[in-house]
Amino acid sequence: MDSYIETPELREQFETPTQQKETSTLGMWIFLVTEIMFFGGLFLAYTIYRKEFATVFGLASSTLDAAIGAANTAVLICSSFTMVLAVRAAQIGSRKALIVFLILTILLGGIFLGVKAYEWNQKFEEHHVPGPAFYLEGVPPGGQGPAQLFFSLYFTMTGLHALHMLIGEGLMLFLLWHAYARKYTPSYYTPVDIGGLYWHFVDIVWIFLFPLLYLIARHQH
Amino acid sequence: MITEAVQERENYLNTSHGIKSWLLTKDHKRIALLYLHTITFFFFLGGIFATLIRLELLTPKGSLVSADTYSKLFTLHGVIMVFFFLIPSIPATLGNFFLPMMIGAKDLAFPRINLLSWYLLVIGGCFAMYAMLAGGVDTGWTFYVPYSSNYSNTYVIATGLGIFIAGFSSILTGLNFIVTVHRMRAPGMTWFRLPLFVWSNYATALIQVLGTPVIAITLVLLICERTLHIGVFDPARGGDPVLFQHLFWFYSHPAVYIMVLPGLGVISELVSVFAKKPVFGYKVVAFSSVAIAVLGFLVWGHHMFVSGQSVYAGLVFSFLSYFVAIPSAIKVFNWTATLHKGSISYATPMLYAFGFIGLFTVGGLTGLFVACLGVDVHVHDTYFVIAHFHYIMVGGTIMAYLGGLHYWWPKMSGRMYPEAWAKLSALVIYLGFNLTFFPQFILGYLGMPRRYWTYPDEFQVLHVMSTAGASVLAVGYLMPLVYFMWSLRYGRIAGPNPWGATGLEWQTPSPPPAHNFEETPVVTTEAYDYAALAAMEEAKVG
Amino acid sequence: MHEHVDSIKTYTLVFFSLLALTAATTAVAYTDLGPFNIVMALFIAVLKMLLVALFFMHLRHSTILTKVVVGGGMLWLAILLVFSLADFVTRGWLPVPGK
Amino acid sequence: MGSDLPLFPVQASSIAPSVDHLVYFLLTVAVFFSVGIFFTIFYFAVRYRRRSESELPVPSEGAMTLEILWSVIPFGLTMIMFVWGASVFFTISRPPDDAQQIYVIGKQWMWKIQHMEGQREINELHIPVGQAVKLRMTSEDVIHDFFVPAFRTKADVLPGRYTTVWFKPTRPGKYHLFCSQYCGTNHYAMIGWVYVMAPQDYQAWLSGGATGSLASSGEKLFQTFACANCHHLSGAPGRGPDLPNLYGTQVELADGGNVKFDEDYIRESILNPAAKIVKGYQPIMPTFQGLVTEENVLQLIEYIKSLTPKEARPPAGAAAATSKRKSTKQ
Repeated sequence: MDSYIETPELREQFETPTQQKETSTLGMWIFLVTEIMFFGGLFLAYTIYRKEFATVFGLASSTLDAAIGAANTAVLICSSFTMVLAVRAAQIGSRKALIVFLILTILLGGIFLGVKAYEWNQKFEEHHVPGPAFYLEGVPPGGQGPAQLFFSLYFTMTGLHALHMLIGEGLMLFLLWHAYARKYTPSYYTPVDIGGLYWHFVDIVWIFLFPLLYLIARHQH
Repeated sequence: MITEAVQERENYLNTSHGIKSWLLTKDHKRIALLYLHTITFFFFLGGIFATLIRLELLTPKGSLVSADTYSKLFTLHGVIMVFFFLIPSIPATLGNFFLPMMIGAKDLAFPRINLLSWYLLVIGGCFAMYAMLAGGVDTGWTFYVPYSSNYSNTYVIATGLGIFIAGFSSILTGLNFIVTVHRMRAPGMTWFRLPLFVWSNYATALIQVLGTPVIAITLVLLICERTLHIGVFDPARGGDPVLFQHLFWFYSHPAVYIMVLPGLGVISELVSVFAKKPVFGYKVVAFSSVAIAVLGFLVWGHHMFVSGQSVYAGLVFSFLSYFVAIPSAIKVFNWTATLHKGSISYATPMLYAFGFIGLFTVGGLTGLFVACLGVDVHVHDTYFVIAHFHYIMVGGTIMAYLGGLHYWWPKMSGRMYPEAWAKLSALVIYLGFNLTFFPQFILGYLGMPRRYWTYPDEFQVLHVMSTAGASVLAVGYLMPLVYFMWSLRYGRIAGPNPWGATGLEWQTPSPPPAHNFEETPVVTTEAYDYAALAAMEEAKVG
Repeated sequence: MHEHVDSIKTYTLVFFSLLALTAATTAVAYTDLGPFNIVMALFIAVLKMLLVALFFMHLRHSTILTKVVVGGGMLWLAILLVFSLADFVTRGWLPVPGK
Repeated sequence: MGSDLPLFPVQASSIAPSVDHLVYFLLTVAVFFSVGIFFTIFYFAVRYRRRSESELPVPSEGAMTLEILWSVIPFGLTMIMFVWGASVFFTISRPPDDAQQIYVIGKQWMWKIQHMEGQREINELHIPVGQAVKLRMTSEDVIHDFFVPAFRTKADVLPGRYTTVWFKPTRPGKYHLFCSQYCGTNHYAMIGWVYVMAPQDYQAWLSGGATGSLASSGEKLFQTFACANCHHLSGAPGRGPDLPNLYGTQVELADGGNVKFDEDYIRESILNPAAKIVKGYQPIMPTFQGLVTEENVLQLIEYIKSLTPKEARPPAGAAAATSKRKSTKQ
């Protein structure tokens, strides 16, 4: 037990802080792999139906607002940027910068979710939500079925992404609270680090969703 | 006197008391026991369903329960046994208890997540139980669309949610194991000194982490389809029901290896200890576990040879399925070779190991039939398939689980089980199992389809044999329940190493102290080095 | 602890590259490249993913084990997609419905 | 009880013996290995039983040659199984050219069978011995599976798609027909009989009770739905493609691709017309989903097929070759 370094953050199953940090980071990366597979099921469904109903998917995709989509992508990239700066602030022990960047990240995430909510609301008003009332202008009557498939995938994919964003916002608030309570030091900021990993991963999912959902056939319609 | 001495020494069981000390414990050993209680409950629950199914099938015309009830019985039997017993069975109990000890760690890497996984299993189980009590679910454990999405009027959503939540339990256990094996090994515990049980649990964990998320998203889609009618699998809107089967089997085929791989690890331990020899071809056996885990992901389409999947995809999946046969065969050959010139004890765990090898061999060899395209077209969805996977899951996994439970019982409880009763029950289980399931191979080849409430008269003799076997099997399974409980109070005190085994878990008192080891062990020998163990014992005596 | 601290300059550079690539992917989508529209869209998305993963998620300073974990995840995603598509793409090769 | 104890199903189709031969081979391998392993374990367990607690066996060195040997030999055997199984599978999957077509519709919980000549049956299928038969099957609701153990073949019956199963009965008799994909509460009741009849009996059976062939019913529907308003059958240009002489050909699509004008494509075009638009036409056709039953679709398909004389249809194999190479002609 002599080698046991007593620091408040070291949990009893670990021998050293380095071991603890590496373990937590590895755990987070493995968790992200499970997230890849989770979204993977949706990407598979998307690939198969897009291949099968290429024309209708193109038409349906072009009814989304590409400008809003691109702008929202930029918002999310900004939030990733502030997140990485927050991690950096934690690394060098600047509590004030950490708090500022976490707040910025939360705000940017909020903007993204707000825009998403606005888009969803628009879809409801335009009857682009799969169901008996569904009708997509510009798609021939016989193509309404596959057009619904597109919007089913759109809502499921963006919905699950938004859910991950919400969880991310919760994580950020938690980090903010702990940062405010001076829990993080340059020798212990693992939660900020792995929170950042999660946030960036959610960003990456959107990086794929944006072209796959918004930009299928812009050159044609 | 001795009893008091054992009870006085501090161990993980008496270090703290009260229900709270159990429900909030972060000790992997206590969590393992929580799991043990939970899955024992689910095992007997699933067993009751199985008994009712077999009783119903005693006569060709349904007479015991209605057709509707029968459909719910086999669905719940499958759901409970697969998701709430077999998948957590060995990893969450024996793995949870012994994996950290075997690598010389104080605990798993994430003890709180470990506790969380138990709660998730219980919550998932509650959803499944709610579905059961509210009216049941009748889709079959496979939940094929569009029946499950648009036609069934039963509690599909509650059951789906239950499995979804239990899935997270499985993912988190797997994640915990992987990280633990990578980061928490004791000094000197190199990869090739790991006991084979650790290797097989590591391979299992890989599958849990990579496969389970896909069943999660599949169930999300199914639930969305039922509640919001999104139509992803709805043919009327261009959706493809076969896509559901791809997603389902991408997880559910590897899930078979989640169930059986830990069992293969247990058998490697048992064969070595009770032959007092290192496992023949240690590295080959270790790698074969990982090979099974990886190859297991490339073969799911062999569940879909007649589903409307393209014949060319069928070709690829059949071809790759045969690759899984090789690492499985290697294991059986290596265990057999381990026995050669060994010092073979007939203790109960070894009887289970013998039983396992025999039944797993039959299960594996009949797997060649169902992997064979031309034959599978005929036997697909018949009792042949039922018999085949029960040989793997019951004859394999449950045999290994019981063998492992007997083997490690002295370590977990500090006391021995009654040997004579245990031998008797092992024999009863073995005979009962074969009588139950062997006739089903013949039934299946004759053409008896799965999930039939009634059947043509000519199949009755075989069904009666199967039901008779099931009653023997039920008695066999009840016996350990009784004598294990009995042994907790009246069993002989075990001592730290009753079997003369080499693993680190045997070098600490039984039951182990809260932090497993008095001091972090340093490993200097290979796994299964019985000579070194003998030398060490001698040194202690001298 | 020997943590590698990247400079703000590096992060800023990556940030602006990501914004530029977002603009690029949008612009390219409006140009008719035939079958290469999807190729370009995915290529740019992968590029952006690599930037985020390597720099923002510090993958380039990570252990080999972490890289193997990430690679394994991508490989398994590929297995899911490729083997499922093996069915959907080859349907109809044999001129018998349902085979 | 009145039941005996059968151990092996009857062989009643041309495929059955080849499946059974394959099974004999697999059984031989399985018995050889399981008996071998049982015996070896039993022998070792007795021969090397523990005689004293203190004995310490010498660890055996791993033997790589042995490992390789017992990997390679089983692998070789499994490859024989794979190749043999695959060849049987292709025979099961590919109906011969002279196979007579019959339509099957599965629904909860019955089999509806329609012969080309117009006969309809429920839960019964009458076929002549010695004549290859291919079933074109679809489902009105959930997934079913058409399984005749005596013929050693089965195939899932899916909603929204056609699947095929074929067999050539070799023995007159009455055989079980099972649904072998779980389809709901009365799944067990979705059973019936296949009657394999001598040719003259079959002819006698055919001559009774038909209400007009499938194609003629389809023609009536074609008129009812006024399909000819757009699909002129005269060769004059219309808003929809001219249907005569199209069946079995490759059709060029508006989005640049190709599709074979077959039963599946006709079906899709009736129910989901915008999915694949023929080049040169607008996607203006409304969907007939909900207006036509699965039977109606079959009748329409048979009518549209009848517009292309048998001689004018490209042979199945040739069409496959072109479809694989995408568009070499046209």
